Amino acid sequence: QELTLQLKWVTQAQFGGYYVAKDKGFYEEEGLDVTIKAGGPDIAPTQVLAGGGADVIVEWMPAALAAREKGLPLVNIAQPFKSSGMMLTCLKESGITDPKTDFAGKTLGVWFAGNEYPFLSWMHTLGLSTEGGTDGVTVLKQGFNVDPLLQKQAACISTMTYNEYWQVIDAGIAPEDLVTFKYEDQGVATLEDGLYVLESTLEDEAKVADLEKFVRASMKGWKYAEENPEEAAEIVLENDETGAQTIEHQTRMMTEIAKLTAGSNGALDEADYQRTVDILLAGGSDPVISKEPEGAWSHAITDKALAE
Amino acid sequence: MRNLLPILTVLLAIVAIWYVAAIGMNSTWARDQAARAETRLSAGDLVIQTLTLERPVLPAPHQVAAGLWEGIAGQKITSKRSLVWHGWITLSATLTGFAIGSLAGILLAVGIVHDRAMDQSVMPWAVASQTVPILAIAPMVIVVFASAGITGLLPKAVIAAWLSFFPVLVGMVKGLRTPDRMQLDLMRSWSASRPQMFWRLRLPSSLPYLFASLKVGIAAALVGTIVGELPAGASAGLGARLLSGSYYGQTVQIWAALFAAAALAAGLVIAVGRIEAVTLRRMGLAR
Amino acid sequence: MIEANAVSLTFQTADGPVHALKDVDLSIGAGEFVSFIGPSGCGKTTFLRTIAALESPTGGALTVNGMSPDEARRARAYGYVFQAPGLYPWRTIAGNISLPLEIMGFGKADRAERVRRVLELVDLEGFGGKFPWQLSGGMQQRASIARALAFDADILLMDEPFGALDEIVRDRLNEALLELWRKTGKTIGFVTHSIPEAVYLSTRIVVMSPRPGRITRIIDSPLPAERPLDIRDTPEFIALAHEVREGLREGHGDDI
Amino acid sequence: MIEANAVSLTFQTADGPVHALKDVDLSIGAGEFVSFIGPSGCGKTTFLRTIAALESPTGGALTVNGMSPDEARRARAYGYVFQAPGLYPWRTIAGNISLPLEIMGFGKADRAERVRRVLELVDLEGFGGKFPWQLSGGMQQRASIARALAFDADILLMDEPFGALDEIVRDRLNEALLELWRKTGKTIGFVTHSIPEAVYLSTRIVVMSPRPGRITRIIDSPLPAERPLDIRDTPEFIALAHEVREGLREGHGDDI
Amino acid sequence: MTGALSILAVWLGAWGLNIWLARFGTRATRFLVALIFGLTIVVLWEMIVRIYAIPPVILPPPTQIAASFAANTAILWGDFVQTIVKGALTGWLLGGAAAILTAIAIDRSPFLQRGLLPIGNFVAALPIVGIAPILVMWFGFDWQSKAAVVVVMVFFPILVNMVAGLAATDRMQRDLMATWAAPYGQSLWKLRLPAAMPFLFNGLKITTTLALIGAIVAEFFGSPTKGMGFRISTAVGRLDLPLVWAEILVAAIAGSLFYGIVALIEKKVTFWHPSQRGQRG
Ligand SMILES: Nc1ncnc2c1ncn2[C@@H]1O[C@H](COP(=O)(O)OP(=O)(O)OP(=O)(O)O)[C@@H](O)[C@H]1O
Ligand SMILES: Nc1ncnc2c1ncn2[C@@H]1O[C@H](COP(=O)(O)OP(=O)(O)OP(=O)(O)O)[C@@H](O)[C@H]1O
Ligand SMILES: Cc1ncc(C[n+]2csc(CCO)c2C)c(N)n1
Ligand SMILES: [Mg+2]
Ligand SMILES: [Mg+2]
Repeated sequence: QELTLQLKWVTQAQFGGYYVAKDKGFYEEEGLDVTIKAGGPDIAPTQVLAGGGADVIVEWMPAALAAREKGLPLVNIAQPFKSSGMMLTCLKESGITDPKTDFAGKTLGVWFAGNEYPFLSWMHTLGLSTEGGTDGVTVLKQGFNVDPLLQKQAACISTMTYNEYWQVIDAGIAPEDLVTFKYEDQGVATLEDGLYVLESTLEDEAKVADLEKFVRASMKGWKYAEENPEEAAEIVLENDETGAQTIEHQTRMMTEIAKLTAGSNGALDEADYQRTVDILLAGGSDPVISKEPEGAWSHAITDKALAE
Repeated sequence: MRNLLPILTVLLAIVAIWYVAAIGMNSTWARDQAARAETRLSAGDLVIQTLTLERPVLPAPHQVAAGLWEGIAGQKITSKRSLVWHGWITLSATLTGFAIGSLAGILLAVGIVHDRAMDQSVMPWAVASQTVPILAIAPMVIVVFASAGITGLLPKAVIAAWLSFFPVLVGMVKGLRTPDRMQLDLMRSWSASRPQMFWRLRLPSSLPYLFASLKVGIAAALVGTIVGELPAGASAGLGARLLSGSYYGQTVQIWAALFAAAALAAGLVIAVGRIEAVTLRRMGLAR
Repeated sequence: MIEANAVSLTFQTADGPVHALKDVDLSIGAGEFVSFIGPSGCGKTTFLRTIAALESPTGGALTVNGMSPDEARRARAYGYVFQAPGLYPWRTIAGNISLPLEIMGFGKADRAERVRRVLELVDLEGFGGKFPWQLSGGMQQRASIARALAFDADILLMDEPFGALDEIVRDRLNEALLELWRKTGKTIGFVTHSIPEAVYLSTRIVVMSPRPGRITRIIDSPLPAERPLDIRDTPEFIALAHEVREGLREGHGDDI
Repeated sequence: MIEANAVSLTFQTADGPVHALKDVDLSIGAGEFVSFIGPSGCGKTTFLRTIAALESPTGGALTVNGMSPDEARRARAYGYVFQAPGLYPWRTIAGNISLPLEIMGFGKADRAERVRRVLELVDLEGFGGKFPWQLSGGMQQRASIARALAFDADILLMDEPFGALDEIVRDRLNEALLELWRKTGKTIGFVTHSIPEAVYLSTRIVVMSPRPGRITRIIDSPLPAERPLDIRDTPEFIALAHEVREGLREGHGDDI
Repeated sequence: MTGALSILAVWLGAWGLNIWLARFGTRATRFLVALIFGLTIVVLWEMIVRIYAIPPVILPPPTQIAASFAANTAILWGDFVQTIVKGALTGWLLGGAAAILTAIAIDRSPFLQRGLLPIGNFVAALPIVGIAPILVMWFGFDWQSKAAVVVVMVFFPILVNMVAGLAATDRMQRDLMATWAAPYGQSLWKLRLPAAMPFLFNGLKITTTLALIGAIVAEFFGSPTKGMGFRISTAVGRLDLPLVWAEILVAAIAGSLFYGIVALIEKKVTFWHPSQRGQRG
């Protein structure tokens, strides 16, 4: 059976579980032929899914719920990532110590293309406008790298615990010179890297059966990756076509990722879901979603996949 | 040959300016690092540091040269770290796109010079078509193709084709219209048919124009391919190389990919030039 | 046989109508050599083009060999020679000459034979393999005449064929053309700006005048068919040239 | 006064050296009208350009008004008229004529006055405000002559100025030029391809021949200064033309 | 089936109408023919999207795009100012001015020309988009970096054209200047510059689209929260495809206008050039 998975970003240890499952033959054991499509900076997985270019996508829940409200009926079928890896990383010299008081008037780097929702929700809870000015923050569409921080074009930039943060460190800035604010710690963490399909897919029994096998094999891959970060990193490296990744960086990323996947067996935790929804709904005048979504997740797949 | 000395002089000047700029642009970073480490830098140390940074704002020429050498000769050409391999991926998409684009341009041009309705309808919109920021919607093009199950080379090639068809169209229309009234009248006085006029007069007279625009078109196709490779960050090709270099802050890698792309562009233009020279000489058009 | 009855041609231009030809009556018999002379813009070219069916008259009647000009064109009755040689630079001289033959569907062997023959006729043996730009202007012009001769049209129309050449070369080509005309007996319509050229070549000289383009004088030449170049220093010749100049001057307004 | 002693000029080209001029001896007195005639490539243009310091001779000595040609150029001793009018299309006729005056630093009022005067001289009053492309070829050529006259250089060099015009227009301009020369007493060097034109205009005719470019004959004209157009039908004129033609033919090889 | 037939019918009908109209060849019918062609494409687009139920996240129908355009004029205007006025236009003007001055500066030195022009041609053929990330790193996020990208993109094409233009005077025109013993400044100002104008405008016209492309693509590598490139990528992320297409429409209109205005100025400045005179008559 053929199945296509669209990733959210370029080939890296963030998606280690899937690459391990493919490389170790876990998918094959289930009788699946899985194609993994790498993503990229301006590729919206939701659009790929809607267009029929993939059967399953890896997406962050805010983007998925926003798309759902736009009329694209996405359903979360599994949630391998338990916690969020998002944070804002600031230069100590910018003088920021407390988000509640110090962000005003500062320039912050943010990822867009569907990744801006958690940030916007956070700023809303802080009561900060994102339109600039002295009592708001100036937002930069952050490009592909951490240069804005290094060039001091922004006081803080978005980073992931497992990736960009380490690039800042690698660039020669000592951890002591940095201040970080994890979304988890700020109480604005939203679910990342879940598996989503279209509602219609779940009505097709054959597809559902395939998805069960897929989720089962993927989780096996994730757990294997958690335990063998070095091997997983090597597998990722082999699958990277650009040849730009380094084993050190990927191994470290795998180790960090393992911390985020640790608490999940693959099934979506309803409480996490509700927390994400609440944060997103709290958006005030321009909320990410305007009403409580319905049917945005299903345990149908994980219940069967993780049964034994 | 007599251009060699001036070119070398200018190149030398550029390299010199480049070194000075590299020192200037990288010095802030070097000083900051020193300040963080609470050391002071002597002028000599500063120069050495600025020219050997891991992540320079502007890499020094020798760093780029080393990066290029490493990418070209330091790897097996089948390696994913080899610029030759990435260059090949880009080249194949460029050539495919160029073939599609120039064919489309030529066919449209033929239609336009032979059919008035087509001339009046298509030409104004052909100009407008080039103002569509295809480069900004390249990601969507990739996605739309993916939704039709087409991935890999073709979507990039389509973007390349979009950019290269226009110069070819314009050049070819101009070329097919170069025969002057006298030449057309001669044909008419022999009661030549339309196809005869096309094959024996319009087509041969258009060739010099065609080649001139093919040179522009192939450079445009390369730009299109590279841009098509940017959003699909994980795929291969020089554009992906540029992007991943940017993503990981590896300026040397960006510059190496850029120079590889430049060399590719020059190579392609020169190749078209060679074909032009041979063809025109065969036809007796080159003197 | 060309028969023009009150032929008129008006171009509709952005600045209003231009009367390029008005009520032109002329009949040219088979084997005649008729020159057209007149100031710029008097319609010489237009008249030649009308005969060759490259323009259609807007009034009057025109027949060529008893047919309409367009039928005559399709029957390949004309060879047309322009002021510039107009050879295709991507074809050799032989290739250029054989081009109309290819278009008209002559067989390969026949083509080669004809090319050989007309090259000889214009004194260009051995140059068939050269490209046009390897030849001097005079040689190019001869090649272009050869091309018009190759398919043996009855009528040869020449629009200032020697206008761009220098006097000496022109003298030689005039001699050669006269010789050719005598040998082949073709009907020739010839446009020129040069009085001596018109007088030297023609059996009849048509003087035209502009705005609107019309014929002001038709002068029959009493000169013998055999004309050495020196004939131009004879009193008959000078008298004839004088008459043509008179004709020109009377048709010419005061504007230059 | 132009004095050429064994002037030679060799161009170094990709195909080897071209001897455009070889041992040219000539002396032109003030107020003379000298025509240069000869087949294409014989060095007429090159000689005129050498006088005007647009080329430097590779051998021999050349003086103009006792100076080197380059000094004479900087002293603005020449007006130069080319075969094509060479008017700047982005300037009106008046603007074109006043261009050399601006460059030479004439005052504004003086410029306007001179422009008016030369426009009248060449019969173009009222056309000062037009752009060159709005005028006929003959008018353009007259404007270009006016431009060369405007700054009153002693020497007027003209390189086939009427080559592109039709015969009637040419006749008129020839008359006008002769008139102008008599009125102003300038020294004129004039290149032409036309034998009658050379004979009609000149006090002296220099016949040249190519490969290498040299003077083969210098013919003094016995014609009076006052020359109606009809003079061309007189026996003296015809004899002179004949002599020029002879001169041309003897210098001309057998190639066309 | 009927869908396909109706699409075909609309197309054939419009084409037939155009063939008939094209025969008149007047100004009005020319315009009409182009208009009908454009309208037909729009109508066919709408029909295809509706008949084949193409998901709007892949290709929205023109009606939705128009609605989005009307609803978002404020955003579109802001993006237009940011990207096109501040980024593209500034960069184009700066790059053009620099190129013209450089061309004049090297005009007197054949040595420099011979050295610089091959390199210029080489750089002009370079995929300049590749330097966008670098320039964004150097010049920051706002429009300045976009303008810088545009400067680099337009510089060489204009330079190459301008140098060719300065050399475009024919020998006779230069010789005339020499016979009048004109100093360099005069022959530059009164002969070479006017004669170079058609070439210069050729370069300026080519680079109008380049300027737009450069400004938009540079936003891809970082921008403030406005601008056309920014909006397009964010709106794709939000699956707001009608807005994406509205931005594309703005870009196309702006590009055509930009080109049109330059062409108009060209017509005014080079009124004397045969190509312009032909269009007048
Ligand atoms: N296609 C055309 N459209 C409009 N007017 C034309 C066209 N062809 C010629 N004319 C005009 O018709 C008139 C006669 O032109 P024609 O070319 O026949 O003159 P001509 O005697 O050959 O002149 P020349 O000696 O300059 O070749 C001129 O006024 C010319 O401008
Ligand atoms: N700049 C140059 N470089 C090389 N050869 C030249 C140059 N200018 C002229 N010649 C050659 O010098 C010779 C004389 O040329 P010139 O132009 O003086 O002849 P001309 O008598 O004016 O001919 P025409 O009647 O065709 O104008 C020719 O063989 C020509 O090819
Ligand atoms: C331009 C751009 N930058 C960042 C992201 C966001 N993103 C998605 S997955 C992931 C993890 C990276 O290690 C990140 C940062 C994006 N979509 N586009
Ligand atoms: Mg004519
Ligand atoms: Mg000459």
